[in-house]
Amino acid sequence: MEIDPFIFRLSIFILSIFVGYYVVWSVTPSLHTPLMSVTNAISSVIIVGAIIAALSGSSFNIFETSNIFGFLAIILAAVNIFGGFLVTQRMLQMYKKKKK
Amino acid sequence: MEIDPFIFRLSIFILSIFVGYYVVWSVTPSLHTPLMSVTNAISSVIIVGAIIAALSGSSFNIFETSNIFGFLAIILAAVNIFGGFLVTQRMLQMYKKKKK
Amino acid sequence: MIIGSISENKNFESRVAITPDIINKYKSLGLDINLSRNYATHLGIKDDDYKNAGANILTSDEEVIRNSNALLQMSILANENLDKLKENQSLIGVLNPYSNEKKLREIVSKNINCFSLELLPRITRAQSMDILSSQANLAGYKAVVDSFAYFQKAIPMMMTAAGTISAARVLVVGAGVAGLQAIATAKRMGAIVFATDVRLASKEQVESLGGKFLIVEGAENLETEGGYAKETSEEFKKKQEELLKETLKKIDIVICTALIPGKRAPIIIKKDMIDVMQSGSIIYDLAASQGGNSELTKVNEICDSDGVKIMGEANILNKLPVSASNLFAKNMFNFVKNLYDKDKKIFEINLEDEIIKETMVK
Amino acid sequence: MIIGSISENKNFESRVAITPDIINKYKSLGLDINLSRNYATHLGIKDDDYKNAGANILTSDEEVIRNSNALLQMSILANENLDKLKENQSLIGVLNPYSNEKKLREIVSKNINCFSLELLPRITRAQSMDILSSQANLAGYKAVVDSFAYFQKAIPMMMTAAGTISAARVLVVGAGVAGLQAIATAKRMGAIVFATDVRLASKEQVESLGGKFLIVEGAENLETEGGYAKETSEEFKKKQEELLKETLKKIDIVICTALIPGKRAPIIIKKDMIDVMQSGSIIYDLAASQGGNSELTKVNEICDSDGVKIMGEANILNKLPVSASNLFAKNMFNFVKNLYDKDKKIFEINLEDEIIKETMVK
Amino acid sequence: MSANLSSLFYLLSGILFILALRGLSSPETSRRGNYFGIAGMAISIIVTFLTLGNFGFGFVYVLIFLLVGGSIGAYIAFKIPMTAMPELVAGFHSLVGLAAVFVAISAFLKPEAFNLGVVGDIKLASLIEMSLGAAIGAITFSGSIIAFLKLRGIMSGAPVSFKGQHFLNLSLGILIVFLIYYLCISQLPNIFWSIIIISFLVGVLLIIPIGGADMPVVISMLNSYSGWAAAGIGFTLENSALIITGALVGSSGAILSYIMCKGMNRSFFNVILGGWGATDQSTSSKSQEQKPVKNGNADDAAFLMKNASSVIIVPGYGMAVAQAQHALREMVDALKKNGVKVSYAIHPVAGRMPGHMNVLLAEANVPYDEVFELEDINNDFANCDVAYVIGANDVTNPIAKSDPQSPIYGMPVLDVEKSKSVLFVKRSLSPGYAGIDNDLFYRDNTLMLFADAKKMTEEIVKSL
Amino acid sequence: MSANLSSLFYLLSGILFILALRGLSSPETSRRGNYFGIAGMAISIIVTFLTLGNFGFGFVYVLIFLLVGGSIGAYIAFKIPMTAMPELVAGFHSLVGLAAVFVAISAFLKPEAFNLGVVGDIKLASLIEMSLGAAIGAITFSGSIIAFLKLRGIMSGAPVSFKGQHFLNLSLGILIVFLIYYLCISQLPNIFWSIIIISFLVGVLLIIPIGGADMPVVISMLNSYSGWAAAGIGFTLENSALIITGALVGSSGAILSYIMCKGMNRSFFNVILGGWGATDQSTSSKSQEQKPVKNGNADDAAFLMKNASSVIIVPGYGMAVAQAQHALREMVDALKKNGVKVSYAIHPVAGRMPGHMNVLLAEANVPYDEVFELEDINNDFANCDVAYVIGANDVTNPIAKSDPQSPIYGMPVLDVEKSKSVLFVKRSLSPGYAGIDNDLFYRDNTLMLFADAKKMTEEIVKSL
Ligand SMILES: NC(=O)c1ccc[n+]([C@@H]2O[C@H](COP(=O)([O-])OP(=O)(O)OC[C@H]3O[C@@H](n4cnc5c(N)ncnc54)[C@H](OP(=O)(O)O)[C@@H]3O)[C@@H](O)[C@H]2O)c1
Ligand SMILES: NC(=O)c1ccc[n+]([C@@H]2O[C@H](COP(=O)([O-])OP(=O)(O)OC[C@H]3O[C@@H](n4cnc5c(N)ncnc54)[C@H](OP(=O)(O)O)[C@@H]3O)[C@@H](O)[C@H]2O)c1
Ligand SMILES: NC(=O)c1ccc[n+]([C@@H]2O[C@H](COP(=O)([O-])OP(=O)(O)OC[C@H]3O[C@@H](n4cnc5c(N)ncnc54)[C@H](O)[C@@H]3O)[C@@H](O)[C@H]2O)c1
Ligand SMILES: NC(=O)c1ccc[n+]([C@@H]2O[C@H](COP(=O)([O-])OP(=O)(O)OC[C@H]3O[C@@H](n4cnc5c(N)ncnc54)[C@H](O)[C@@H]3O)[C@@H](O)[C@H]2O)c1
Repeated sequence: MEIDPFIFRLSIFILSIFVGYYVVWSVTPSLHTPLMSVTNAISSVIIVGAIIAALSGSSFNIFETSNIFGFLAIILAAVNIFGGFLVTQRMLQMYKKKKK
Repeated sequence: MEIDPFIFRLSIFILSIFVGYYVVWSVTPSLHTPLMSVTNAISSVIIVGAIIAALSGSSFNIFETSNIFGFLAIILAAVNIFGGFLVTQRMLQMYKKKKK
Repeated sequence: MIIGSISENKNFESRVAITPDIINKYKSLGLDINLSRNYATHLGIKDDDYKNAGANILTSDEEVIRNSNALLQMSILANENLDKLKENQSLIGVLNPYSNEKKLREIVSKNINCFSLELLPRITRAQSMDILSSQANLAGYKAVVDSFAYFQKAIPMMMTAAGTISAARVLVVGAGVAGLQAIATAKRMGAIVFATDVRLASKEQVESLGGKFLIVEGAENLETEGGYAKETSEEFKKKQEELLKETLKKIDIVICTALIPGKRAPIIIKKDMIDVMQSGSIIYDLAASQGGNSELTKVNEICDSDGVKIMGEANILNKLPVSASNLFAKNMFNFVKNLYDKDKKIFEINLEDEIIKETMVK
Repeated sequence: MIIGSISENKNFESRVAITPDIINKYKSLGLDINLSRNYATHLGIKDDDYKNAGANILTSDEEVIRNSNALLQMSILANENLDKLKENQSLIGVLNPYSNEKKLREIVSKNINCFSLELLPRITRAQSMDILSSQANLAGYKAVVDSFAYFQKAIPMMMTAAGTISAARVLVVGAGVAGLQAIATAKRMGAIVFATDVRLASKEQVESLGGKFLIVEGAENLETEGGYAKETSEEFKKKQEELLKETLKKIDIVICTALIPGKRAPIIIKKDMIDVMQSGSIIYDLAASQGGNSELTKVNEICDSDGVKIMGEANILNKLPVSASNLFAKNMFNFVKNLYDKDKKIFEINLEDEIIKETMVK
Repeated sequence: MSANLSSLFYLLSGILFILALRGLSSPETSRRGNYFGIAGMAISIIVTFLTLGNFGFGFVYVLIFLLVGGSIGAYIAFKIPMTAMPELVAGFHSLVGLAAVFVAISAFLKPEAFNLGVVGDIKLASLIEMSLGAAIGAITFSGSIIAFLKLRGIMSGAPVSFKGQHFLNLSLGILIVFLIYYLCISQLPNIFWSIIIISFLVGVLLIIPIGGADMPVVISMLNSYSGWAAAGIGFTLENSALIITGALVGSSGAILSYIMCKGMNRSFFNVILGGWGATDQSTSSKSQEQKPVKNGNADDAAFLMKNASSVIIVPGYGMAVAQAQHALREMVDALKKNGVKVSYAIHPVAGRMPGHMNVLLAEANVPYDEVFELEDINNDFANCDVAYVIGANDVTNPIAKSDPQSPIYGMPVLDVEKSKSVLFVKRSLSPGYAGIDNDLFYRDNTLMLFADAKKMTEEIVKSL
Repeated sequence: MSANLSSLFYLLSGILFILALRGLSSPETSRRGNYFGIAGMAISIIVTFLTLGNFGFGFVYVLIFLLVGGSIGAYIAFKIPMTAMPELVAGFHSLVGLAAVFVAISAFLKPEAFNLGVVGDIKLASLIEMSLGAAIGAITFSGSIIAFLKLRGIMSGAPVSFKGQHFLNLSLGILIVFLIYYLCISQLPNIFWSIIIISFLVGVLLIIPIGGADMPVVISMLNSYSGWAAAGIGFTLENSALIITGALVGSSGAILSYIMCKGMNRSFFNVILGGWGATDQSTSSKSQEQKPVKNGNADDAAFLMKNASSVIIVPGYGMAVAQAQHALREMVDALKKNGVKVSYAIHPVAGRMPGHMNVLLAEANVPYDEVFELEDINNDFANCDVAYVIGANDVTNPIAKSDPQSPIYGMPVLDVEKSKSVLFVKRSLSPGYAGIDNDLFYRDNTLMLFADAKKMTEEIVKSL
């Protein structure tokens, strides 16, 4: 009765699609841009893959081609992560409700 | 790197909670009762467990106590499934948009 | 049965008790109608209009009186006509039993049934016959329209290239039926409307029409201690007068409608208050014939007090005779309908019926 | 510089050219004001009010004329006063250069500068001086208020226990400045308002005030072929007349405001149309002094045509003199301000300026 | 059928259930939603059969039991009057709860069949899961029974509360947790039975302090419990259909009851903990228990009117007080856009002044040809779907036709009760000018919308 | 760190991302949402380190690269002007896309590191997943670059279309699918490289036909692509954080672009397929390209006004035409409830009749003390946050102050442009009575709300 983990992953994938669908369905238009920039930042979770790629193999030959691609991916994703979250923060600052 | 299927199930469980949360969040009040009755019907998916319980063991000793509980559960769940969906159907009939 | 109506004294009364519209309704009750000639020509209603509706036009008042079982009038008949009434005839109208006491006693003693509609009890069932309400309503409307026409400035706010005309300020004294209609009418013309009344219940009513209710400080306290009780306290009165005086400085038009049933109208706008009003302002006193709400009111005259005009029309509805007659005629019909027994074809004077009991002059 | 104004002939004109409010503004321009005694007492404005505002009250008209560089008036001066004007003085007002041609030619020849404000060009910059607009606006308002006061029925719909009064139906002919204000005023009183005009652009304007625009079938076609072009076609005219006649059967009050600048007012309400109107209806003709929009209009008279009353006031603003004077005075001030050179302290007659050029009588 | 394939199908049925709930969130898609639900259920059942691959003797029995249960369910569904819906749903819940208990018992008795170890040595995780499932199932069962009895009127709807109630519930809860712990150590069947029995008791205790008016919230909450029970069993059986569906039902039920509480302006926790019953219920229940009124909200009103073909508006003094005329006009505009025919019925003495309503409607530019006096429109109520009574009261009171003792006897009234549904917008049940109660509030075809007339009308506009 | 534990943490970070998106759906919770996102990201990165357990030499490098990238990102985030947001987001997208491509390449080159088999014998499923991930990543990359260039103005915003465009795209799509199939059979690296290169081309081709005005939709769509790419890689790496997040971003991005299309009243498919660009764009772009206007909707207006401390309403003829006075009054009431100070500024010749606005405002019962004439209020614009210009035009036109040639020169005008933001409600850019263009429409602090005045105001009321 052992089930292939792929099935589980598929379930998770599909359920996440539903969640994604619902979660933004009622967003106010004025938040479209921050939302976009935060999803962008989040999508750089690909960095997980990049780190794995960069550190694959033993410590000594980390500059094989495949690792180099990993490192490059790390830089790209990192730009995105920091840039994305910070810029969102800046945008949201504008929406701060004024003190009355 | 083998992952315990329980982890997957937990992920599925949690994601489903989110889906359930969102999916009813915007329901119109006039549909509260049909929604309740349909969720009720759906929750009798417990019948899956009941069937497994009823048919456990070999075909010859299916009237062990445990099987009997299974059979009872089947009846209860079945009442629910048929009753629930049909009564929802009846309720929704009332919401049919009139022909103009 | 036949009912009739003769022309009123047109010097005092332009309204009529029967309009062409209503004749059909009488007919369907089984009643015939006699009218005297030129009954309502002064209102632009020709005799032919009545004939076409089914009434009989008789040549003289006398004939109408002779041939009718009941006479429906606005006000009491002239003496010579009263004499022509016979036993068991009925007379229905606004008979003013207080001022006409002697005359009425006389004819009642001749076994003539007199019903005076201003005596109607204010019960829900009598609402459709309530001439006081129907006429007060129109009076409130007309008082505003007339004073606006008389006023030398425009009423609504207008911001124009040639400067701004600010909205006129109107104060309505007494927020009964007439007062409320006055508020509504002034409001819809764009005036800023204030109102005052002793019944605190009227505050909500005034506000429901967009008016501002003038509240004397401390009035809340009064209310809690139960109704009108403390209302007459000297201090309260003084406060009220001060508030009014302060308000009147900025008021352009005052419409007075405050009445106390069966009594002289309360004097609310004192001479010193009029003195503070701006030249050109108007006080239109609907209570004039009951003595007036302002100290300077004279019936049927326009008094000028240092530029403030005080107008006191005795019968303002003579200026709105068509609408007033229409409503009056309908009130009258509803009254007759209640009185008339369709099967027996007579007026059934059922003294159990509060409406009949109260209105019948004894 | 000193400007002055003398009392108008109060038999014809109640309005005044200078109100106390405006004196301050003249002062701040550096102008002094002379007025004759009892200048506006008929409006409830005392001489002291003017004095307090900073004007000089002189004992006689003559003195005012002698001591002022410019005279601001409503209408042209009486002949004896005209003679007293001297060279280089200015006269500003509604001088009616067409009917007063001779008089004006005479004084202009004496080197007296005459400015007649009804000649103002209709450019945006002149809006604040535009007396035709400011007065037409009030006239439209007043025509409605007066005719409503005169009308024998109530205007708004009232559903009451004594039956229903249906809303009055008002037709406004000509939807210019006066017409639009008439529509607005009638509408806010609760009337059902119809309007008609030859300018199709006014349809949207009428509707923006809640009025219904009467459109002749086929008018759409006309519009597409460009402006007024086809408007005079016989067939169109006939259709328009039929539509009007049909509409008038149910109309209670007609307000006429249609004018063609510099010409006799168009006759729109023909005799046969008046015949179909109900007895008691009113036609209020604001165009009366230009000949009237109805065939039966007589200036300053109320004609009765089989129960329909046709009212033709020549100067309706005499009945609303305070507001009218306020706006007029403001228009006049704006005109003077444009004319006056603050530095040179003279009236700078700059004929480059369209406003000055057009209004100056030559 | 392979475990992988069946897992896939279970996932599919989970998705179908999600789509079912989603469909139910709007009237347009609701029926489609129900079909999704049916499809999902059918797939789970068939897949279970195929996975077990046991088509012998037992299979026939299962089919028979299934059909017997199904027939009972179908019979109930067709026979039950529509007005009994809430108690029906409560009753059905109890069945699900009991079924969960039975399945858990079965698993406890024969763990081998479920791959959970052997009797006396059941896997720890499974033991926890199954006892949680059984406990929640039992609570659902007994709680639903109580709710059913209350709604059915067999048991009084009044909240039952006694001193120390909350403390007792808490103690029992702790006891259950302790027993589960002990069960894990000892694997003793008696402990398992005690857990179930105590849970039954907890279910009863949880529901009795909750008043009749709050039952819909309770039912939805029980619904949620039954979901959690199913999820618990799902973990035990390692069945993703049960897990997904259980979680779905569990969370959506909880959210739904939260939404309902918000809609009724009550605290969720007070309702669920039965605290509310003790304080507020006593006052409001008085009038409610004598004569129950149906209480609606803006969405209900919008829904009814949007789907009507004709609506008659009956304005009264309350509209004037609230100055609701503009909002009303807007509502009517929106309705007309939806193709609904709307007219206004003006009673001769509506308001406090002759022509009061006319002034206000004219201010809001209501066209005169939509405004009718009593005589002209009174017959139309019989053919109209909804009468929207906004701040009027006396002028609709049928007592004027029937009771000669009543102060308003003989006044003509608007026959609003003849229309299919009547919506009354007012702030409370208090009487109008005449000071007398209005029987219409308690009629079956009346829905009360308690709010300021303007606010309510604005909200309806929003929902349209 | 055990695989189970790290899985749990990845699940946690997935949940945090869900909460992040959820927070971003309303202004009140948006900042909290962003923090959730940051936390989720931090957890995933740390967990990855712990799981790999490789704290040697390489780890330091990773940290260095991380910091270098991070600094660049932070620098950009702080320096970029707020107006350049859209292109910034587009630029960031391209990075994610490229990162996905790189990770896929890395996995292809060294499958052992990821447990996917060995070079030349990579698991079938993984191969499909990684080539899909790479292809989508490549499309995201080149598409985002084009979007960036268009928004930045480096490339013309005009849509580029040629005959057979759709056909070409379709062929390339089919080609990619075929190549993946072939890759699976042959495992040849060159095929893998071709897939990536062709995908770059597809990305370019997909975006060039889309006009500048539709870029926000495109960006969101690319966002969605980057999500799917991440999910693909997630399947390859069997990493649930990537799967959950990828699916989340993928579906939310798609929905968001759909919502944006609906908000702009355009067909989603036309925008995405670049079909729309060919037809409609040409007309509307004409005026837009000469002078760009900022185009807002009801929600933006509601948001701005709700958060203002003072708002001045400037009504004009358009309010009268639309009969928007009642809706306006309602909007003002709602604003006042929010604590906003509101006044009305009436220009002496607003409308078409002296006092036109006064009649209408009085009808809507606007209190007189909130209504000001030009002279009294003109100085207040400088201290006001929002001027809401509803159907007015000429009376706000600053040309009257500056250009003696203009027909309205010398007319006093309302200085609306001095307020912090100006909202213009009108149906188009067409002029008013005077027939002249209004420069204010094109100012930076102006937001145009193109709609009927009544409809727009009603919608704003709904959003408040
Ligand atoms: N028309 C006239 O000339 C005239 C004159 C004098 C008396 N009357 C009498 O007045 C009555 C008129 O009948 P009606 O039906 O119009 O009025 P009503 O019977 O007085 O009822 C008005 C109802 O409106 C509700 N209400 C008050 N304010 C409200 C608000 N802000 N929002 C929502 N609802 C509100 C009140 O209930 P809640 O408190 O529960 O909200 C009240 O029950 C008749 O009895 C008539 O005889 C009429
Ligand atoms: N007050 C007077 O006495 C008077 C008399 C005659 C002339 N005028 C002149 O009229 C002008 C008045 O200025 P104003 O600013 O009030 O008006 P305006 O300059 O004429 O502008 C009105 C604007 O409203 C818009 N609009 C029209 N219908 C609309 C609707 N249903 N919804 C939304 N917007 C709508 C139009 O733009 P869209 O078409 O793009 O929607 C138009 O640009 C001045 O030029 C003045 O000189 C005044
Ligand atoms: N239901 C019914 O049958 C019915 C019918 C008509 C009127 N009414 C009610 O009766 C009440 C009175 O109506 P009315 O118009 O016939 O009254 P009215 O004409 O007798 O008096 C007019 C108003 O003047 C007020 N007033 C008296 N003295 C005053 C003073 N010193 N200062 C200020 N105001 C003073 C009164 O309170 C009254 O509101 C109203 O509430 C009206 O709604 C009821
Ligand atoms: N911007 C400005 O400077 C300014 C200032 C004031 C007025 N105006 C505009 O000028 C126009 C005319 O205004 P006015 O009131 O001074 O015009 P007016 O007094 O000369 O005429 C009144 C109206 O009668 C109409 N009319 C003429 N013949 C008619 C016929 N046979 N049937 C029906 N209607 C007929 C005219 O079209 C006009 O609308 C209006 O559109 C007004 O808005 C513009």
